[in-house]
Amino acid sequence: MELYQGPLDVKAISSRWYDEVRELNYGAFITFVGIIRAENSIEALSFDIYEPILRKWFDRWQEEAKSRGAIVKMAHAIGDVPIAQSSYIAAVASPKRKVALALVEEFVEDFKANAPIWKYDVVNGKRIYAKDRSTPMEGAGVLRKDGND
Amino acid sequence: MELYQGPLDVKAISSRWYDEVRELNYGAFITFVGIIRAENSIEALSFDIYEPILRKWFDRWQEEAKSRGAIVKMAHAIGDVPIAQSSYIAAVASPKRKVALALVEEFVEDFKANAPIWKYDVVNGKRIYAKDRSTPMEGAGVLRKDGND
Amino acid sequence: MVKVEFLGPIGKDPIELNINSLEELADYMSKDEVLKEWVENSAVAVNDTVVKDRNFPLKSGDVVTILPPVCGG
Amino acid sequence: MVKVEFLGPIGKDPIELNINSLEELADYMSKDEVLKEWVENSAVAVNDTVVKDRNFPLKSGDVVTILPPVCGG
Repeated sequence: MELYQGPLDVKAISSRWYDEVRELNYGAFITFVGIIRAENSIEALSFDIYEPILRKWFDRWQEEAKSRGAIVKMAHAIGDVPIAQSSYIAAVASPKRKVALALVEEFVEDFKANAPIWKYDVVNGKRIYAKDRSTPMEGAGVLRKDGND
Repeated sequence: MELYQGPLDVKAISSRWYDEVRELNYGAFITFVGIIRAENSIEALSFDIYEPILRKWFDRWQEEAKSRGAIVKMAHAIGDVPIAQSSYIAAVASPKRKVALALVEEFVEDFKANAPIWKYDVVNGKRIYAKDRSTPMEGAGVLRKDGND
Repeated sequence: MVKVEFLGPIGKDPIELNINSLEELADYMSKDEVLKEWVENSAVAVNDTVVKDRNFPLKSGDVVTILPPVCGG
Repeated sequence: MVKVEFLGPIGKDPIELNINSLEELADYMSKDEVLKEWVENSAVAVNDTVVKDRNFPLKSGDVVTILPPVCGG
């Protein structure tokens, strides 16, 4: 797992991962890259990350991947990422195509739902929490009076 | 769709595709890379391609992708590809993550089942048809006496 | 004393509270003008492990982290 | 005359046949020592379009392609 201040150098990171994966004799290598789209008159997106819990989340996925004979990799940006730059790369390598295809989908979807990362639109230099696109994490609501206790 | 004699320059191709996709304002970019694994004492895999039908197959997928607001890309090797080199890259770009994840799986699985490409193990310099790993294409069996007419 | 940290968009400095359970923390947050809106949708970690039991006991020195709705990628 | 091409591992040169349907082609292939094993599992294209009807009519000038089991990637 790799965290960077600002946009990711997608070409360098994915080229390096590709070489690692080839050396390990994996047959299928999938990367998912998230690119900042020009929409809603934003200049950039910006990200806060809580690293200790993100690292635990990632380590659990690495264990899960290992149990399927695969590996996962991930890089994410911290702070501002301008339009047409990238904030996120997830990768899966496996000897088997079907394992890799299933795993990358689960890995990316669980990332969106549960990785402790907060997203902001940057408009006129101001950060605005992307509340409507955010998802309560697994375990959210524990503080509610009618919470899940 | 791109066909190359021998191994693919994965870093160059995927970097070029990444730049194209960024310019088109897509938000999710997925690549699937097939790498030749060291197994069954092969030196390389080798591929024959029938380009006219492959191109039609690809064009149908490009139409399908377009109908979902996405695009697909593909590169494949012709002839010998040594161990740890790559024979195949498939890519999908879409504004939406879920569309891209679903499409890449369908695109790659249909490619394996129906693209007119034949694979050979190369052992001691000889090409041996990978019969046991090959799949009859959709429409196969039309010549059988009890065929599907 | 328990240290409570508010992550991401909550935008509030950490505080030290004399509390013994998440339930007491929930009571505290419900009375705070800024914090009350985050009670409903936040997850909670104690010493960086997410907990799912509102009666989870807290001891002095614990660090509690409030995790509002996320959107990585 | 219809031209028939054998792709990939079949390893046989193209031939010209005086036939009017895929059925006749199937009969021809069934009698050939090399070709008979590919009758069962091959798909067939006429002028680069895969056809699924054994009675598909052939006309002079058509190019028929025999497509054995595939494995790209």
